[in-house]
This record gives sequence, C-alpha cells and structure tokens, in this order.
Amino acid sequence: MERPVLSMRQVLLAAAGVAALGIASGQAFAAEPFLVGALNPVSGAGSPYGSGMQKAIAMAADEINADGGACGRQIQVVSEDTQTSPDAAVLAVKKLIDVNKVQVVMGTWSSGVTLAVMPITTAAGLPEMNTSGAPAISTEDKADLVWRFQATNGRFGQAFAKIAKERGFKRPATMAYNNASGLGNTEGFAKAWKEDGGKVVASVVYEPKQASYRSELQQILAANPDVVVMGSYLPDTTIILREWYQSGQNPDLKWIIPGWAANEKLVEALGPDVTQGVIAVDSISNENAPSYAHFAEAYKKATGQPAGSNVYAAMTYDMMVLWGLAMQADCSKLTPEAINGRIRGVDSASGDKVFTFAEGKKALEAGKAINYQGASSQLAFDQYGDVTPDFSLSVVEKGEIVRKSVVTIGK
Amino acid sequence: MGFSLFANLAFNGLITGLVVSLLALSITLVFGIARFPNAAAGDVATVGAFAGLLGPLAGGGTLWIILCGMAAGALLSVAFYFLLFRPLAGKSAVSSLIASIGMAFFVRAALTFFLGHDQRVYPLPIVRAMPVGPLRVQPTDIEIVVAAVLALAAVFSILHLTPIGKRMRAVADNAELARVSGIRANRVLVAMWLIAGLLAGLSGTLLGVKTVVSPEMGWDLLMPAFAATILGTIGNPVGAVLGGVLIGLAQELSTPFVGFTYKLGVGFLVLLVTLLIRPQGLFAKNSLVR
Amino acid sequence: MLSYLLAVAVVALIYSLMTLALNLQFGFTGLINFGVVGFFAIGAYTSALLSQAGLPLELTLPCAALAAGLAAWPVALLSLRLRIEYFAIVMLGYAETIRLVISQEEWLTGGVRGLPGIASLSVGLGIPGDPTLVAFALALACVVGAVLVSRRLVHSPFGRMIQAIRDDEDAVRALGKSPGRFKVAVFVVSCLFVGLSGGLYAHYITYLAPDQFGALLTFYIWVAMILGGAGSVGGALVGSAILLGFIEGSRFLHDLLPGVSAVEMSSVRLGVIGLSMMLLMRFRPQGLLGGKAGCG
Amino acid sequence: MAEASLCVQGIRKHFGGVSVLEDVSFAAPAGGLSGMIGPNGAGKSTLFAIVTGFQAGDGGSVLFKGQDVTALPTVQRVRLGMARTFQVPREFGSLTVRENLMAAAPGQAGEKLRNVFFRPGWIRAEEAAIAAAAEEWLAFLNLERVADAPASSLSGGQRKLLELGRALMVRPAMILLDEPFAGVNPVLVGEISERIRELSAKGIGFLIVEHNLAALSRLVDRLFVLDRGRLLAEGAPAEVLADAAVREAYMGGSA
Repeated sequence: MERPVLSMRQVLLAAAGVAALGIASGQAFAAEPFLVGALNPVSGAGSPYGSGMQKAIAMAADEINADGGACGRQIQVVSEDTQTSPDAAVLAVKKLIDVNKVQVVMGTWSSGVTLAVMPITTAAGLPEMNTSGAPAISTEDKADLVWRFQATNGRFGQAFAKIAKERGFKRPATMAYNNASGLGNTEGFAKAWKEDGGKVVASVVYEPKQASYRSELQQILAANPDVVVMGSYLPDTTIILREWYQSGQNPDLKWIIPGWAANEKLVEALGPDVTQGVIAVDSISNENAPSYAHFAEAYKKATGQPAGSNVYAAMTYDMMVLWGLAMQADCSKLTPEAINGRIRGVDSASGDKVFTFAEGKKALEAGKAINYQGASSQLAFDQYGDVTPDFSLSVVEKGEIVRKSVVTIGK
Repeated sequence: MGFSLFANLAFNGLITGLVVSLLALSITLVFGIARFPNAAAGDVATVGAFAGLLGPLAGGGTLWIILCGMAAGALLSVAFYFLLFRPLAGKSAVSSLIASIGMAFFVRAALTFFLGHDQRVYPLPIVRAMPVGPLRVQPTDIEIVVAAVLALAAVFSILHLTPIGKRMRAVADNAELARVSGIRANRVLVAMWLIAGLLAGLSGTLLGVKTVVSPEMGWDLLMPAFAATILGTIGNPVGAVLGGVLIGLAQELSTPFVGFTYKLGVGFLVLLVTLLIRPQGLFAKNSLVR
Repeated sequence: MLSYLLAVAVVALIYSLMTLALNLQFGFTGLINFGVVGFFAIGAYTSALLSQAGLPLELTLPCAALAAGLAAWPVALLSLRLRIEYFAIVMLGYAETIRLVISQEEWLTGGVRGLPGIASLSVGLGIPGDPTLVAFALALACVVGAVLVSRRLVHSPFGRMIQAIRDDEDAVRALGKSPGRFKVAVFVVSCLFVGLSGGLYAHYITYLAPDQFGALLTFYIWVAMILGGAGSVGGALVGSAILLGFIEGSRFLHDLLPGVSAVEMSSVRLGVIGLSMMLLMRFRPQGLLGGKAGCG
Repeated sequence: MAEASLCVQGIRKHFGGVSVLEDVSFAAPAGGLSGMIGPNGAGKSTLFAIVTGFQAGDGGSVLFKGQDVTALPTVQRVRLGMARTFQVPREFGSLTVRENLMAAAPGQAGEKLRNVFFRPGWIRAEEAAIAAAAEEWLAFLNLERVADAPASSLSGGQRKLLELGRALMVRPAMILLDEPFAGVNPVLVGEISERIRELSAKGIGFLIVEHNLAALSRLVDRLFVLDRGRLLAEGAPAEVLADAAVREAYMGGSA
C-alpha cells in the first residue's frame, strides 16, 4: 500500500500534486470534505481488531467518495487510537473534535472507552457509534446520539442459554474472567437460563493473570456439570482447558466459549484432542446479505485477512455507510444533529432494502425510503439505538472449527 | 471430601508458590548483594520464556526449552549489570529500583515491538495427570518441584561451598569491608547477576511450560515474587522459597472462605501482618544481610 | 486546537497535583511512595460516589482529599516500622489491593463494570461555559493552591526539618527530634493533594473503572517527578508537562512516522518511558532542570 | 569529685558470642571535661552508642542528671540535655550551614504544621530569635564566612565545628563528642580545643571519645581508659598516663 521510502523530491512533487488536486476538486464540488473521526482500539487489549476496524471505516469512506461523495461532499476520515484505555480515549476524542473538527465519532470498542467518550461527544452534539457490550451505554445515552452495532452482553448470554438448551445440557456451570465483559456474558447466561426454569450448578469468577486456575477449576468440576459456559479470553481459556484435560476429571465435559477465546489460536495452542467438542459462540456478520459479500471481498483485498477474522470490522464498515446514507437522505441539512436524526430513517423497516451506499444513494435520489441491510447485521435499531445481530454456533472437530448453525434471538 | 478439597488446594498452592519462589530466589540474591529490589527480574523471566521457544530448534523437549531460557536470562542480566546497574552501584537503592523499573518497561517494549502481543505455547505434548491419593499430579508439577529443589540446592551450595559464594556473602555483609579486604566486588557481582539471570530464565520457562508465553507474564509474576522475597527476608535463599510457598498456600487455602477473586489480596495481607510482627521478615537469622 | 490543548493541560494539571505530592514525600522528605495510584483511586471513588449520593461537588472534592489523607495515615505509621525497600514493595501491594477491593465490592463501586455518568465539573459545580475550560480553571486553581501550600511548607521550620530528615535521620534524632511525627505529617498532607487530584479526575473523565488505576500511573508520576527534579516545587509542574507532552505528542508523531503502526507506537511509548527512567537515573538523577539535588 | 552529671553503671554488651563490653562503670562530672581513650576494638563506639541511646545494652544502666535514662530513646535523652556529635560528621548536606544550626533549635513552634499555616506571625518572630542564636554560635565557631554555603561544601574540620554548633543549639548540659579531632588538621585541632575549653568554662560538660591521645590529654581534666571491653584506669590525665597497665594496653609499652 505505502511506498516504503520517499525521497524529498518525491514528497514535494506529491504534495504539489495533492495541492493541485485539492484546488481542482474544490472547484469541482465547491464543498469541503466532511470530516469523520475513526476512534479505534489500535493498541492495547483491542489491538487484534483495531487496525481492521480502522481500515473498514476507510474502505467505506472510499466507496462513498468513489460514488461522488454523500451530497457531493467527500468523506475524509481522521483516525485515532484509544489505546483501549479510557484516559487516552478521552484525550483522543478531544483531539478529533477540537483539532480535527470531525462531525461524528465512530468505532470505539471496549465499554469503558465508550462510556468515557460518550459524555464528550454528546456535549459537543456529535453522534457516537460503538461496538461495546455494556448495558449502561443504553441507559447513559439520554440524547439518543449513541449507536451500538454489537450485541449487548445480555444478548450474548441469551444466545449461550439458547445453545445450551438446544444441545440438551442440563447441568451448566459458569466461569468468568473478572471484567465487565466476562461477567456480562455469564450473568446474562445465568439470567436467561434461570428464567427458562434451569439451574446453574456452580459459578466462579476468577482474577486474570494467574499462573494456575486449578483451584477455580476444581470447584467447578466438583459440582459435576455437563457443560461450562465461559466468559473468558484466549490466554486464560488456554490454561484452564489444558488444566482440565490434564486433570483427567470429567472427560466428557463440554465447553461453551465466546468466539474471541475459542478460535484457531486456541486449537493451535492445545491441539485437537483437548479442544475436541468445544462449542464456540460468536456474534456473526450478516453473512447471507449481499452487503456482507461485498464487504468481505473488499476487506480481503484491503487487509489480506478473511472478513470472518474480525467481526468488528464489518460493524465499523456499516457505521460509515449508514452515516453516508443518513447524510444523503436530506442534503439541505448536514449538521451532525440533523444527520443523526435521519439514521433510523435509512434503517426503516418499511423502506426498500439496499445493500451498498451506491444502491442507497440511487434509491434516495429517486425519492424512495430505504432500509440499509448491513454487512454486520440487518441493523434495525431498537429504541436504545442497539442492534441485534445473529450468533454462530461452531464446534471444534478434529482440530477444525466447524460452523454448525446460526442462532437468532428475539429482541 | 473436606480433606480432599484442602489437600488439593494446598497442592495447587505449593506448585504456584514454587513458580513464584524461583523468581523470588533471583530477586533475593540481587536484593541481598546489590541491595535493591530488582523490578526487572520479571521481564528477564519473560525474555527467558520467549527464548525457550527456540528450544525445539536446539533439540526439543522441556530440558532444551529450559536451557535456552536460562541462557537468555543470564545474558540479559549480565548485560544490564554492565550497562546500568554497575554505574549506579554507588547511588541509593531507590535509584537502582527506578532504573530497574525502567529496564522492565524497556525490555517488554522491545519484545512487543518486534514480536507482537500474541500468546505462544511450547510444542510439548499434553499429558494426563497421575492420581496420587486425592491429588492429581501432572508431569509439569514434578518438573517444577525438581527445578525448585535443584535451584535452591545450587544457590545454597554456591553461597556456602564455593570461594565465589563466600565472597558473595562477604560483599552482602559489608560491601565496603569486603572491598578493603581485597575482594574484587566486580567479579562477585558478575557472578551474582549471572546466577540471578539463570534463575529468572528458569522461572520464566517453567511458567511458560505451565501456562502460555506472553509479553506480560513476567511482570505479572513480579508482585508475588517481591512479596515472597521480603516475607522470607531479603538475601535469604531458603526464606525466598519458603516465602513463595507460604504465600501460595495462604492464597489457595483461603479461597473457600474469601472467594477466588480476593486471593491476591490475601497474599498481601499475609505479607503485611508478617511485617507488622517481624519487620525484617520471617527468616532474618540466616539472611545474607542484617 | 485550543480546547484540545486545554484538555491535555487538565490531565497534566491533575498529574502535577500528584507529582507535587510525591515531591513533598520523596523529594523533600525521602519517603518512598509506590502506592500513589491507590490514594488517587480512593479520592476518585470517594468524590464520585458522594456526588452520586447527592452531595454537591463543593463538598465531595474536599472529602476526596480527606479520604485519601485518612487512608494515608495508617500507611504512614507503617512506613516508620519498615525499611524503605520493604515499604516500597508493600506500597505497590497496597495500591493493588485497593484496586482489587474496588473491582470486588460491586454494591459500592460498581465493580469491574465501572461507574458511569459521574457529574462533570461544570455541571456539578453549576458553572456555565465550556466544560474543558471550567475543568482547566478549577484544576489550575487547585494546582496553584497546592504549589502555595507546598512552598509555604517547604520554606518553614517544618520544611527545614523534613529536608534534614531526608539528609540524615540519625542526626535529626541526635538533635532530640523524632523524625516519625514529621514523616507522618508530610505523608498525610501530601496524600490530600493526591486525593483531590483523584476527585478532579473522576469529575473530568466522568467514568471510573478499576482498570484506570493500574500501577503504571504510579510510575508515570515518579517519572514526572524525577524529570522535573526531586526537591523542586516548580520542577513537579514542568515534569508533568513534559510527560504529558510526550504521551500525547506520540499521537502526532504517529502521523509523521507512517512506517510505525499504532501497535508499535504503543511499544515505543512504553520503551521511551523505560529508557528515560534508566537514562535519568544513570546520567541526571537530579532531573532535567535541577542544577543540583535538593534545592528548595 | 564534683556532682556526677553522667553516670554509667555496669554496662554489658555482646554481639553473638563476642563480649564487647563487660561491666563498664564510670561517672563524668557536671560541667567537667572528661575524655575516654582506648585502642581500636576496645568498645568505645559501642559504649558511646549505648550512652546516647542509639543502641541498647545487654545490662547495666545509664543515669543522666540523676535520672535513669537506660530505657529512654535518644530523642528524650537529648531533651534532657545530652547532645552528641558523630565520628564521621553527619551534616544536613542540602541545607546551608545557618539552616543546619537553626534546624537544631529545640521546641520550635514552626515545626508544627498548624502553626506554619495559621500563625505565620508567631513563626516569623520565633525564626528571628532562632536566627540570632545561630548567628552567635556561628561567630563563636568562626563559621560566619560560610554561613550561607550548603553544608555539603564544607571541609572536614569545618563539618566538625558545624556539628558542635548544632549540638550547642540544643542548649545541652553535656555534649558527647565522638572523635572530634579525627581527620582534622593540627591548626583546627587547636581551635576546636580552644572552643571546647571556653564552653566548659561556661558550664557545659563534655565527654570526649578520642584516638588522638596528645590532644585529648592536654584538654581534659579527667581521663578514662577502655581496653577490651573493660575500664582499665581513670583519673587525672598525667596520673593515668603514668599507669603501667595503660601504657601496656594502649601504647604497647613503647611510649
């Protein structure tokens, strides 16, 4: 993508070229670019996803620009790193708003970051789009300026419960990494499971970064569960599964693990014997929609990675496309508040289904109502600005992660 | 059932404690002889664990992994002695402590810059445990016990049976006096940092065998290792190992009463109460320093 | 741009309150506090929880300072009993235990899920205007206050005695004065600053979670103090400014160095902090600005 | 003998199996000039530390001005009027010479934080008084020239004077000097001796532990000899020095 070394001369030439282009395009469109802030977890705990999320926003912006922009305005993306830390994110969003003058902020990942950034974007009257799971985000968003493209922790738990039930488990136990997401998943599961009349035989919350989880595991195994539902991450899951297998206890025990922990790396670390039968659950993109096919192809081209390796990238891609469509819906009013108010309009259940920005733009120009079907999910925001994506159920069989079914849960 | 539960908890505590002990052994040597808490020990262990990934190239098997890790630990340790800690020798312990924290950050930054944040595992077969009474003993457990005993025996005999060990104890006792009486402190300190590096590398690779290799693993082990060091009195190798085991036992055995998430706090509480009663730590008698 | 610079400045000011405190403790008295972030957390949660219980910020911020001071008192007594290296490690454990308690006691602190929706400084104090500007003005006022208090303290007979304690505790005893009383007083008073700093932070970020109170922050404050020079009141401010300038500056550096990815940049950030700690200790232990160690 | 100001009775101390002090007793008169000599390893430093409260003895007692101070910490002994200096001077290096002296003034209201912040006027007046007292001693010790220099910049002899000045600020009844002449040039040795004599004339008692026998015997009016943990002899310098046992122990019989 980037040339590694540029001579000074080349830089100057390029700069002159860009300047000339800028003048030319300025004359052609007679409008300055519309500034969008991409605020992603490029470093820190979210780093496996952050770069892909950032690229997906840029990809969507490129598509919009290639189609002549939204309302004739080119989209210009300014990227910042949250470092997956609320403190760094607060300064980053201030920079985006005050220095770069962006009109919308999208792509925050962890709940802590989103909760810290929200008050600032809201105070500036700017919408915020995130992929976080904490329920508090919905209740704190009093101005309806915050949009969530990811399933809440509670919905994850519901999916776990539905899967456990479908698979005929009777005696589930839970193990949670002691953070908001870990607790959210297992407590969401327990709630849904108990509402359905079931009983959780044991539950353990553990502190991360330990040299061993044997005592925690022992308490779970002593209750003789038939399945353990995990709210965990890759390193602790690796250690816990290995210690379980080595102990030789409850060899028929099954595991339901979130997809970010039960992935190829887990299988690679532990081998096919240990991971045989592990059930991986993940929120999945809107895989059968043309928008996903379109996105997946572009993502593969841009990053060299399969779109399936980063579910959050599809979400941030949808953020940008949806925003572009909301702009396009009424070119006379392009203030952030006005565009924010039109988001539900381009996602309306009664509208024509559209799958790309170009399709949507054409339909809008023809005066039709539209319903953008996202690459990450069909969107369909509820009153809190939350989406309900589908979940995938995969099982590890002989070292391969095999997709078994797609799980849809009600709102 | 009650006995079996506590026996298992105690066994888990013993093994976890021994992993901590090995790093504590490295820290206690530096603490006793160079007179500062070496916060970089954990990250030296991490480098050892990463170097252990080269083990399979050299010959495979746990032994080669450990040897590679120990070699890397020793190399890094001695290099930083010459570059950093020797010039700081005359200054206060706080200077060296802060510099060692800086070294820890720097080493970890270099690791993540070049190798990224992903976890790695050693290509070792995963073996089922043997039942011994109520316990389930894994091969890793035996390796850890053997390594800890050997390491402690080695450190103890070096300190008490070899000429260089004798000089180490002399320097630990009184660096000024040792210098006056013709002991070349430099050579003693090189030997000491070498051993400290070997021990850190050993603890890193064993932790890697037991868990996964990641850039933060050593730093996360540092606090318990510090606690074990001062619980057992600085400069006392036996104290460091017993301190580690004691904290491990206290943490695991407390879990039926305080829950799992508070067990790290229990370790701290044990340390605090001990220090309130015995400000010098538990084993002040046989320490290198007074 | 101005508002962003103000935002960075607010954080720098919040940090400099802690740096001033650490400077009183270590720079002037020779006390080693590796648990700064623990007192910071106590201040932050005290003010946030009290304000959510309905108390006005005019009250919660002083309470934040008091709570941290109160928590510092037994710790200070402990410091008299332990040798300094032991105390340093115990303090690391103390701060970590506070973080642990915050993440476990969900009924009080919101646990690992955090405490969202804390009143911002401008809303909480009912001051109209740009929230960042309000925060800046308030933080600046607090720092000016803390500097004045520090200066008055350092240039008093009390300040003379704490510097004497730093230089030689036995000699102080030989003058018939117990170092303990002075150490405890300095420790508690400076932790008031740290608690206040935590309170300001809570109402500036408006969201608290245990993750924000890791040991790294303590080391940042140590770096800031050493950068500015231990034993120099003005140096504490400069040190914090340099530290924040570097941490935030790396954002812009990233725009200039396209070859370095943001992930690598985070490694570079940690590496530079580490390197500067080593180099400062090695070559300029008196700080970048200090002429010689220990000038008031 | 004049009324004893410092009275040491039956002090014992051992480290491990080695006995350092065995039943040492002596009495230093109030306002007098007493000296203590002994070869290296005689136990002088240990005795000094026990008398000043920096170490605890294994037995025996220390009486000061008729009061048993054996169990009292250093700080309280000093408050009763027992000041000391150190063998290797321990000045407050980052403070000026003047500040070193001022820091030593006892019972300062300005050392309480509430006074610092709420009664600045009182502190200012107190500081003026302390500064005047310090000024006097600086002049007496001939340290005026370096009064505002950092103490760390002084020469070895000047540091000894500074420590003496600090001890004087405490307004002591007795000052214990730990090797005041060690590493000091002969001219300054004379000057320090002269100052000590003048102070003694003003009624301040001295107990001087010294290695420099010549300087000491010229200065003191009572001499104690310590050898291998025991008090070997005591009396007027001339008569003690004539003692054969002392000559044997201290000078190997050669002097």
